[in-house]
Formats: sequence, structure tokens, C-alpha cells
Amino acid sequence: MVNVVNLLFQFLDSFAFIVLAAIGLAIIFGMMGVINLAHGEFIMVGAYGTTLAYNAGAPLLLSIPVGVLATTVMGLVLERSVVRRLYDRPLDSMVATFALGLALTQLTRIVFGNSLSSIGIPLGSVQYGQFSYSMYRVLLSSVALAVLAAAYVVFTRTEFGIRARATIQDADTASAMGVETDRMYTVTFGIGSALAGLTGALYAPTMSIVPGMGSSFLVEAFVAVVTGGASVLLGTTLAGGGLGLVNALFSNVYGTFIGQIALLFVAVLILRFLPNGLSGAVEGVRERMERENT
Amino acid sequence: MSSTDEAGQDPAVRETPAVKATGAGTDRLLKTEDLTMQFGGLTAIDSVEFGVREGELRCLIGPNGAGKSTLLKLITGRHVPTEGKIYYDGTDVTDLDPHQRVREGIGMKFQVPSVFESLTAAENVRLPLQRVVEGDLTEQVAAALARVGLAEEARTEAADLSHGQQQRLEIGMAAALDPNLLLLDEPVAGLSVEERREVANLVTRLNDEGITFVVIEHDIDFVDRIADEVTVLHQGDVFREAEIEAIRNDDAVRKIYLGAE
Amino acid sequence: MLTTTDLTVGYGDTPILRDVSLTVDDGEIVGIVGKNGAGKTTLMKALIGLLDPIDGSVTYDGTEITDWAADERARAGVGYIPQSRDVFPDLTVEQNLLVAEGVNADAEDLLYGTVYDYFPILEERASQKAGTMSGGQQQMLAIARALVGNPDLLLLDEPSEGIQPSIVQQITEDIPSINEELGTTILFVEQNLGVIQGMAERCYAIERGTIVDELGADRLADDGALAEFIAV
Amino acid sequence: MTSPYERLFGRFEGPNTIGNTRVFWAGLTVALALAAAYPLVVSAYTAGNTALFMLYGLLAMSLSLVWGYAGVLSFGQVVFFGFAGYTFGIVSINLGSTLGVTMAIPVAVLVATVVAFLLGYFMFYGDVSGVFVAIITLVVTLVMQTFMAQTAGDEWTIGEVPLGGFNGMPGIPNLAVGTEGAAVSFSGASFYWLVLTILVVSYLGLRLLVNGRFGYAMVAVREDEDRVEMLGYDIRRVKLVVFTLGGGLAGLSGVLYASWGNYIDPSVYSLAFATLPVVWVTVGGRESLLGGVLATVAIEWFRQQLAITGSAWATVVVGTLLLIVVLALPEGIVPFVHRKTVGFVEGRRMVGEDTPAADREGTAE
Amino acid sequence: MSERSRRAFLATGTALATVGLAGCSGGGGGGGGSAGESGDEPITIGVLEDRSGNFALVGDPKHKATLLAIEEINEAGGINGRQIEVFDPDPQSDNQRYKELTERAIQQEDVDVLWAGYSSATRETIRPTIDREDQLYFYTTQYEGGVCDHNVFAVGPTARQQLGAVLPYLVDEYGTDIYTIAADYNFGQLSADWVKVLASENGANVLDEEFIPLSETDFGSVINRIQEADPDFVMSMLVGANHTAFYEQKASAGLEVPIGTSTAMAQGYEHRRLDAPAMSNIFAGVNYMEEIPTTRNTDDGGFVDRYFEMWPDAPYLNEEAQTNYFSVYMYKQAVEQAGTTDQEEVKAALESGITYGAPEAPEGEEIALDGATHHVDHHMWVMRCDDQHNVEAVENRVIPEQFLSGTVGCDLTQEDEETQYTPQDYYEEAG
Repeated sequence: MVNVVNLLFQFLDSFAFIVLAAIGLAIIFGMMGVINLAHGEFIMVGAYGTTLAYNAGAPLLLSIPVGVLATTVMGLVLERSVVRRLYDRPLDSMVATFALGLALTQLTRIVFGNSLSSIGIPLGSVQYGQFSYSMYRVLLSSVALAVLAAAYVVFTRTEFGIRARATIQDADTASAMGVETDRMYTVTFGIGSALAGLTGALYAPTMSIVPGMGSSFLVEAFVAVVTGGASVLLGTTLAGGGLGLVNALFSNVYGTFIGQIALLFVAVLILRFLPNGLSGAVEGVRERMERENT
Repeated sequence: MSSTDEAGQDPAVRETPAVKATGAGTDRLLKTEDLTMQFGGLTAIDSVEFGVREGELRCLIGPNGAGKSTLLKLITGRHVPTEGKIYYDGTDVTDLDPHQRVREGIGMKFQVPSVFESLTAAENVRLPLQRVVEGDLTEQVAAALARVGLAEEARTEAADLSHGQQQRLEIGMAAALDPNLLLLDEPVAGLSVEERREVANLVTRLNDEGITFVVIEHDIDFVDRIADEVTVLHQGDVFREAEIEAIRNDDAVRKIYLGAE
Repeated sequence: MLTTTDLTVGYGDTPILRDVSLTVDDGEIVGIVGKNGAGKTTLMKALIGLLDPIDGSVTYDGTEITDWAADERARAGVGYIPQSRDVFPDLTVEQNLLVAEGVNADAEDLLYGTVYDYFPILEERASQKAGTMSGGQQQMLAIARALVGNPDLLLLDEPSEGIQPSIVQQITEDIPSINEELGTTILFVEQNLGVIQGMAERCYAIERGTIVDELGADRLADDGALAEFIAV
Repeated sequence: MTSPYERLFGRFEGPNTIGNTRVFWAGLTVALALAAAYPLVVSAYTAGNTALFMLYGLLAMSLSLVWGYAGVLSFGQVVFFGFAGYTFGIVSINLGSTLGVTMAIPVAVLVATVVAFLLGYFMFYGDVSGVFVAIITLVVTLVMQTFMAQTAGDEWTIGEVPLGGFNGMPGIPNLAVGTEGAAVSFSGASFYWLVLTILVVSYLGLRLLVNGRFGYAMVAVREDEDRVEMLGYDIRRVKLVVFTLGGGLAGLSGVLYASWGNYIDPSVYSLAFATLPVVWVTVGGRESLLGGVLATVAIEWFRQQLAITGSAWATVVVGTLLLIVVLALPEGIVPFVHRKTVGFVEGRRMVGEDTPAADREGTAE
Repeated sequence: MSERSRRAFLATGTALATVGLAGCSGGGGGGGGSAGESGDEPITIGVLEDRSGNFALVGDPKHKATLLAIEEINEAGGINGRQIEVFDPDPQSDNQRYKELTERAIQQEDVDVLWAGYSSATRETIRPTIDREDQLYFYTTQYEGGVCDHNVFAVGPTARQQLGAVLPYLVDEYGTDIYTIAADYNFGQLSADWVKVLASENGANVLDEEFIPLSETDFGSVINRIQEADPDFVMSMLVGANHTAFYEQKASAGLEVPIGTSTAMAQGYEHRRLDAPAMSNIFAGVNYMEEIPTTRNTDDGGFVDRYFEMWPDAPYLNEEAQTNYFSVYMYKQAVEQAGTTDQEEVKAALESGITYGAPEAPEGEEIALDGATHHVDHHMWVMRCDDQHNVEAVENRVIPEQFLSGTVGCDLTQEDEETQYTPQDYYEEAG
């Protein structure tokens, strides 16, 4: 018997995880063409910043911004010092970010040891019948939606976002319009880093705080980016929704093992049959409809 | 070629300022039907009916942005048309991939010279030849180079060739495959007078050898030197199609493109 | 307003432009004519700062700007309309205009009203994606985009290219009135006789990367004199 | 016209490889002789250890081919490596005889080749290109790791061999060729020599390939896809062939790996391992077949030395050095050194009468 | 050798050992296995434990405790007067690296004995090398059990011992309906089999079992399924940092069912790392935790004190660390008994039945190495964690290794084997 409330909560949980795991990676890849192989480590830095602040006595709501800030600062520094030099060499930037990730993990271990004592999950649970679900995990789905909405607003409604997109579409023309394209790249990378940091900060209470923790986000993150396709925000939303549903449904009925296998299987199907990803397919349909209507 | 073609019109000179030049006829080596290409909201090619007879040397002229390069890319298969058909040698090639069209006998030289700079001239012509010729290539390579007057430069790296030599080398690479139809996109752009003359001679000679040409070119003197007939494209469509003299004297064409004489 | 001295520009080490020296005075409309491949677009890119000169210098408003990046020049008041228009296809018309806020840092507000007056169709289509508009509309948008920041100098690269005659006509009329009403100095590249004659006060002729002639108003009126440097 | 030198080396030379001089071949011969003598003067451990680095070198070479020569960045070379390793284990353990081991080798390489073909077909004929190839192959790698780590249950048993999940597959036999009674088994120094031979044969084979007709097409595809297409080449097919071939080579490396350690586990599909070939090839120089191999041996030796110190800073040092190399030497070390030294002398522009480069058209076929 | 130079050499030996302790390779080692060698060359011990990578959290204490034992022995005059040198590279939680380093330890460093690895995967990676070289090898992690190998001394407790401690206790306390969750790999699968075997032996009943991928961090559906099954208690054999998230999530979801475990707390000290009350009401069946109330362990100057004196910054002294520690002493006894470091003779000495007063055993008791199976009859503890994350012992007793000795009948003193036996082959309930 499928319990609908269970399924709903599991879906929200899964949706949040996929979206939040992917969003920072997706923005940096989609907007700048850089595949950040240190994405997991960026998430880890967010979680460490948050946990360290919390363990130092800050309340959780204050600790989360600390984690985000730490990751953002790191992202900005790395963009200025490393990533910037590799914009025209996207493949080398993969090697460079991999190297960064390697060093970051071990540096964290050297400085902070093999583990930090973790933050308890706040907010308790929702009870329904014999079941209950972690309130915080469910709430993360609203955060995921809020992050998507905020990213949407930032990139489509603010002057910065419009200039950043202009830069991405045609950097030369944008600079001839007075846009400081270098700054756009830096800030976009900063936003991507901040979102990775936010992911780490938000999941810090739910996970074991160890230097390698970032790797547990990687599969979902990369799968979501690839299946999402070129249109970053739409793609991440669709991937989170679609893959989250598959994962929740199969986990609910057959267990986490089948849930993961189903997620990977569907991802492969999407790659095979929708070469432009979910967002590409949706936009293709929309364009066809528009063309027919005009 | 499809029997539903609206044949019958004399393809030679059409003075009528026809919006559509329906150049259909069974003697057409290449023919497009209702060819349309849209990029987003831009219609770069608008229901074009264009054709060339076997053995012809046709020039395509028109202002920047008229759709000349887009038309060439559609013919070679680089672009997939939004609508319409392309027939080559009587068969529908609309759905063929670029390399398949090349194998059918359609050759192409790009606007920007794009020889392989780190290879020698000989290695460059080797590239098309090795695909079709078995065994030893030495003779064919030498012949292909001689054909475009680059026998002396066989061992020179393409990067060290002059601009004109690179243009000829590229034509030589396309010609090495013995195409029936060769499309040239601005073969003399940026060349000196002397180089232009060499390219003109080369094109004429290859045409005499039986290769049909479609050439995009701005240089009217060059066009005058080589062309049988000229097609004027404007705003994505065929504006005029006539002998070069007729085009030169056409007021409407002058207005949109040439300016006064 | 704008002076270049022995400007040599190219891609890599190969110069496309050689020793170009020209002057544009405040309030002028100056044309540059030349055949395809003569180096007109290269010159425009060098003037806005998208190409670094190999040699020579560029002075704008009394300041040497040879080493300035494009965005710095734009903020100093140089507007640029690229050859193939290059609107940002995924941004709406309004967003395209907004991007150009950086043109001319001295401008207080964006001249939405002014540009919508010139090109009312843009106001109608303010929230349409630029990539879905026709070439003519995109050209109007490109002009409006440069204009909206109220630049002191406007660089126009072949505004008539690939555009239907009615819009070419409109642009030919609009540019001089912009020059008059807003006091914008204009330097444009063109090979359409009508446009050149309709807009330019004087003209430089460029051939194979060098300026070969300068035509005053009298010679501009002479079709034959001009045609020598254009396509035929 | 053709000197004995050209008859011997002409086919191996061309603009697509570094090292087209007598000095190079003489140097290579000397280096090979030294390499062949190496196990005679060092311990069995050192020989076996070096053999591991060299079989990694083969993996690097497979990536040099697809990335350096055809311009296709595959993050999935370890997928084919892993598939072949597992297949070799499954077949050889199931058959359980020397003949079985012998047969397992081609089967494993074939499976890797087929996997590469299928993946390549679906990417290149789906018009996936550029950085998306990298990210799709990376995802396939991660998917394989997740999947193989979950094959612990009894249902994941092929014949008599459990896939083993996270624990991997132990008991994979040493490489052997022959039938019962007439077999050569490879371990220690003999395994070293086998790997060295395979490496040299692969190297020469690839030199033959990249300086031959297909090699020209391949490099041309890397330089300018559109251009090559207009010369009548099916670029999708060219890429697919290279990718498939690269998959087969990576597979061969995987077979050597599985038999070297008598073991394989899902960590061969991990992000860290998947990135290593890219690192080796980037450092060595992607457009050099030998560069990748040399860099592999050097980097792996160095990493191992760092691990032996037990220092906590080992991976930090590796990461930092890697970063420096990527930033400072974008073309890779070997082409850099070549350009700074030999290339200056050997330069292709110095086409003298008796240099082999002079008549490549005739001799390269 | 004169008395004088002999003393000088000993001093050098100590210096070398100290260098080794500081984290550098001990160098060529020398003098490996050949019998009858002169008694003053140092003994080389290979210690391959993870100090970086995924297993560093559990591997680092193993490394530290081994060095503690070695230092104590060296300070007390060594083994038969010979100092101990260590070869202790960092395998970085990488099985490939383990493989390379094992080869190196045996062939290059010529170690007399080897401690290596945390996970079963690592053990299985290097076991072919161990067996090919007939290398004396101590595997110290609590594990699924069943390894019957004449070169391997698997001296940590087995799943049957760990689960056999906690499961009967929970059946007595809470009832007979069990829900099993286990990591989806070899160890988890076999542990789940042992739960079924033990349930049947104790008159209990496994309602359902679920295997969870090691990469899983989201336990929402697992928690819902447990709630649906409504067991009396859960048996959890989850493994690794990802799975630790289960405990936080079940606490947050308000799942309050008692949980028995063989994996949590004793190894990765979740009760110290996680915020209370994540581990509330969790019962661990273990041979050792830092909190085990034996005099050898917690009294002044006891094992815990000595450990933290040497490693003041260490976060926790875990189950495997104690096993490494006491097994070094067992090795010492065996070498002293054999009078040589010759590996076959040391193995024979170990098989003769060594006992040792390990910290896990209460005052007056010793734990015994069973010669036939190369396993240890451990003193097992049931440790309960309360909602303040305080841990107390609720039960303890000696539980011998039973599977190999009783069920399989493995006897390595009679026959050399290199096998791992699994419960499916012997119990209907399993598999």
C-alpha cells in the first residue's frame, strides 16, 4: 500500500536534495561553461562553516549565513586566482578544480580533523497516523523552491542578472555596452559558490560532518545538470521534479536501492532520448507551439 | 527530378522583377523548392527557388545579410531548412548529411580560408584524396596541387602560404574530390588584384573542365570576369537572375546594392 | 572628439588595418566607405576597444584611450552598434535596453522615452524576446540600445545590412535627427549608397586596410565618386 | 629515394607525432633497452610496481588518442577499463583454466570496445559534442560506481562469480597465454615485460595510425569539424571509431590491471580515479602519445612516494602541483619541453632533402 | 659484536623507531623472517591504516593505538630485546594504494608482521598478496566473520559475536519482532544473515530487511517503512559517514523504536559527534568502546589515559584501536614464545593459544586467541546510549567465536586454508 502522504514527503525531500545538490554546479556550468569538479568540496566548506559557527555558540539561523559566506569568499578568491585564467580552456578548468578539490578535502582534514560534532536536526517532526516525517527535511523543499525562485528573479529581473546573461550570450557586445564582463563572471561564480555553500549549510544538520561529505551530492548534482540541459534554472527544476519523483516513488515502493537504480536508469533514458535535456525538450515544444500560433 | 516541377520558363534572362524566380527545369543540376530558413524570428531565406544548370558558372551577389551564405549552407547541408526541398542531380538531398552531399559530388569552400595550418600544402590535399584513393597518393597529390598552381609549394606549411595561395589550396582540396558542383563563398575577399586574377583563371579553367560553380562574390569585376549568369539575392529571396550586363544595368539592383555606375 | 593616429590593427600579428589616421569632430556625422573586406568592421571594433591595436593611438574627447577596454570606453560615452546587430537574443527588448545602461556613465537616466519616440515598435514589443524579432526590428533595437545611455559618440557598423528598404529609409532619416536633437557625434560604416548620401557630412574611403581618400560634401553627392570605393 | 631509415621509420613519422628524427628513434631504442633491463637490476616488487604505472600509462595513451588527437574529452576511459577488468575476472574465474584466462583477454577487450562503441554511438550520433561529452562520460562513470557498489547481493552473480559490490571481485588470476601444459603465465618480471611490450606495440601502432590516413582525418576533425565534413568525411563516424578504439585500449589496460592485482572493485569508477587519466594526459601533453605515458609513470611514482611518507600533506601537495602545471603549462610538460629543445632543432619547417618529413605523402601509406 | 657497540646499536634502533613514530618510513627494515638471526636487529612492523580519505575517521585511531603499543613495548625493552620499527605509510582509504603498499611492505620493507586495513574490501584486496607471500597478517576490524586463512589473524569480533551480544538482550527487553537495515555490501548482507540466524536461535522473527546503498544519505522512506512494519526493535548495520545521517534523521522524524547495532558508536563514535538525542536508546554489541568500565581501561593510568597521553588531540579511542593494541601484544607474546620472528614459527606460536589481558576484559580475565580459527573469543559488551548521549554497559559476557570453530569446523592448526565461509551455506535462515 502506498501511503500518499509518505510519498509526498519523500518526493519533497528528494526534490529538495536534487535541486540543492545541483543548483550551484548548474549555475556555474550553465552560465559560464565551467565544470566545477570541486563542487562537492564547495558544499563541504558550506557545511563546515555552518557547523563551526554553531559549535562556537551561534544559533543555527546565524550559522547558515556563516557557511554561505565562507563558501562565497572562497569561491570569489578561487575565481580571481585560478578559474579566471581558464575560461577559454573549459577542459583544463576541470583538471584545475579537481586539483582544488583534492587539496581542499585534505586541508580541511588537517585543520579540523576527521570529523566535527554535528548540529542536531531542528524543528522535530510531523506526525500522521503511525507515520512521521522530519519537518526540517520537508521544509528544505520550500527552501529549494525559494532558491530557484530567487535565482530566477536574480537572473531575469535584476539589472545584474540581465547584464550577466547578456555577458554569457555575447561578451564582446556586452562589454561594448559598458558591462564589466570580468565582474559579471566573478559575481556569477560567486553566486554559484554561495548556493553550493548554502546547500552544505542546509544539509549540515542532517549529515555527518566529515571532509569527504561533499561527494555524497555529486551523483545527483551531475545527473541533474546533464539531464536538465542548457537552460539552467528550468533544467534544474525539471530534473529535481522528474528525478525526485522517480526516486521517491521507487524508494517508497521498493526501497532505497531500487530508488537509486531507477533514478540512474531514468537519467540514462533522458540522455538517450532527449539529447538537449529536459529543458531543451520543454523549450522545443514551446517554440513549436509558438511557431504554430504565429 | 520531380515531375511536378513547374517547368517551362526560360531560365536565361528574367527581367521581370519577380518576387519568386521559379527556376525549375529538367536541366537543373541543383534546384531548391520553396526553401526557407528561420533563425528564431529572423527569416534568413524566404521560400527561395534557385537552380543551376550543369556546367554553369553562376555567381550569387547581394548586399550583406541578404542570405547568400545561409543559402550556401543550406545547399551543403550545414543548415537544415525550416521548410522546402533541395534537389541535386534529380534526387532529393534535403535530408542528407553534409558529408553525404560531398560524396554525391557537392564541394564547398568556406568564406574564411580554413586550411589546416600546421599541415603542408601536400598534406592538406592529401586529406580529401586519401578518403577516395586507394594505395599510393603521391601522384594524385602532385596533380591536385598542380591543378591549382601550387606544385612548388607542396612542402610548405599552409600557415606560411600567402592568402591567395591558401584560397587556391582550399579550392584545390575541394576540387581534388572531382565534384560536379563546387560552391565558393567569397573566394577573392581580401586578395590582391594579381591574386584575384589567378583565382579567376583557376575557377574558369575548372569550369571548363566540367565543374559547375556557384560563387558568392562581392567583387563585381571578378564576377564579370568569370560569370555566365548572376543571381541577386535580397532579403532572403531571389531578386533578379540575369546575365551580368543586364544586372549591371538594372536600376533596382543598383539601388539596393551596387550604387550607381 | 575622436582621433586616431597611425592606428594599426589586426588579428594576431597580421595587420588588417594599417596606419589609419582619422578625425571626427564634435557633432559631426562621418561615414567610412569601403568594399567588403576593406577593414571597416575591424576599424569599428578597434575604436570601441574589442580589438587591441598593434600600433598607433586613439584619442577620445582629449584623452588617450588606446589601452582602454571596451566597457571603459562605453562608460566614457561611446555607443556601439555592431555589424550583425548582435542583440542579446534571449533577453527581452526592455532588458536589451537595460544592459546598455553602462553606456555613458554621465547619463543620468536611460532615455527610454526618447528611443521609444524614435522606434515606437520597441515599446510595443518591450517584453518580447529580441531573438524572435525581424532583422529590421533588431537593427532598431541595436540602435536604441546604444542610444538609451545617451552616448556622446555613436559608432554604427553597416546599419543597412540585410534590412528591408523601408527600415533602411527610416534609419537614414533617424540618425541625422538623433545627431541634431541629442547632439550625438556619429561615425558609421556603410556600403549602401543611399544611406551614405543620406547621412554623411563627410566620408573616409578605406581600401585594403588603409584610408585612401576623404570625401567632402561635394564629392559625396557625386554617385560616381562614391561608387569607386564601394562594391562596383 | 627511400633510404633504409625511411623504410623502417617513415610510416611512424608525420606531423601528428613528436619525435621524427633519427636521434629520437635512437633515444627511444636506448630507453627501451634500459627499460627492458630494469627488472634484472631491481627487486621483483619494484618491477611489479613499475608495471602497474606502465599499465596506467596505456590507459593514459588511450585518452591521448581520443582527447589529444580527435578532440573528444572522455572522462569515461575508466568505464571501459573497469568493464574489461570485471569481464576478465568473470570469464577467467568461471572458466577456471589457463585456456580460460587466455580466452578471457579478448573477450574482456571486446566488451570494453562494445561498451565504448555504444556510448560513443549514442553521443556522437546524438550530436553531443564538446564539454557535454566530458560531462556525460563523467556521469556514466559515476553511475557505474554507484551501480557496481550495489551489487553485493547474491542476485548479482554471473556464473559462479559474484560481482561483489563494494567489496569488489577477488581471486582474478594472473595473465596467462596458452592451454594446459603449454602456457606462459605472467607475474613479476615477466608481467613487467609483457606490459612493456604491449605499451611499445600500442605506441608504435598508434603512431602508425595517427600518421596514416585515418590519423589525418582524426586530427583534422579535432582542428575543424566543419571543414573535414566538407571534404566528405563523416565526422561522427571518425569520432566513433576513435572513441571505440580508445575504449578497446583502455579495456586492455583494465585487463592488465585486474590481473596485476588479482582484484578489481568499484573504485575504478570513482571520480578520483576517473580524473587521473585526464590529469596524466594534461600534465604530459595531450597531443603527445608518449607524454601521457611518461607523465603517468612520473605522477604515480610521485604520488606513491608521498603516500609512503605517510604525510598528511601528500594530497595537498599533489593538488597544488597539479594546479601549478595546469596554470603554467597549458600544453603539458612534454610538448613544452619538446618545443623548447628538440622542436627547435627538429622543426618541421626545416625540410631538408634527406629528412623523412620531406616525402611523407609517399611513405605514410 | 662487543657489548659497547651492541648498546650503541640499540640506541640507534630506538631513534629509528622514534622516527618511525613521527610518521616516516622506517627504511629498509632488514632481517625479516629468517630464523636464527642475531637477536639485536629491529623487528619491522607494517601498519597500513587510513589517515586520510573516507576511512580516516575510523582508521586514524587504529594507527595511533598501534603506535602506542609499539612505543610501550620499545620502552619496556622491545621484544626479546629487539626494538620495533614501523613502516606506516598512509594508504589514503584507497584499495589500490593498499595493494601497492602491501606489496612494498612485504617485498621491499620486509616486514615481520602486518596490520592493515579497515574495510572488508581492503582485506579482500590485499589477501591474495598476503597469501601469495605467506605474510603474517592481523586484520583487526569487527567484521562479518568466516575468514579461515592460515596467514590471517582476524582478531576483531565477528558479526555473530557482536550481534550475538546485543540481539538476545533486545529480544528479552523489548520483544521478538525485528526490522533489519543494513549497508548494501558484503558486510551488511552477511550481518543481516546473522541477524536471521540469531533471531531464529532466540525465538525472534525478522519482519523485513532492507539493504541501503552506501551512497544513500536520505532515509525518509526507510523511516516510513520501519514505522509501517512497527517492529519491537530495529537491527542496524549501517556503515560509513553517509549512513550516519540515518540516526539524525530518525531522531528528527521522531522514530523512537530501540535500535541494536554492531556498527554504530564503537567505531565512528556517533554518540560524541552527533547532537543528542540522535543516538538515544541505541544498543551496541561491541568488544570495546572508550567507555567500557574495566579497570584496565578506565582507571588512572589505564589504556584510555595512556592513549590520550600519547595523542592528546585524538577525538576518540575506538573499538578497532583496542584490537590493534592488544594484537600487537599478542604478537609480542608469540615472538617471545617462538624465540624468533620467523613468520611460520610465530604463526605456530599464535596457534598454540595466546591469551592476553586486553582492556576489554574485566580485571582478572583475559581474552583468548583461538589457534584453530585465528579468531578471538572476545569479552562482549552491550552498551546503551541514553538521550544525553551517555553510554553505559547493560550487559557483558564472553562470547566465543562459534561459526568457524563450531559450525564450519575450520582448524588451521591441522590444515592450511585460504577461505571465507558464509552463513548461507550452513543455515537455512540465512540467504
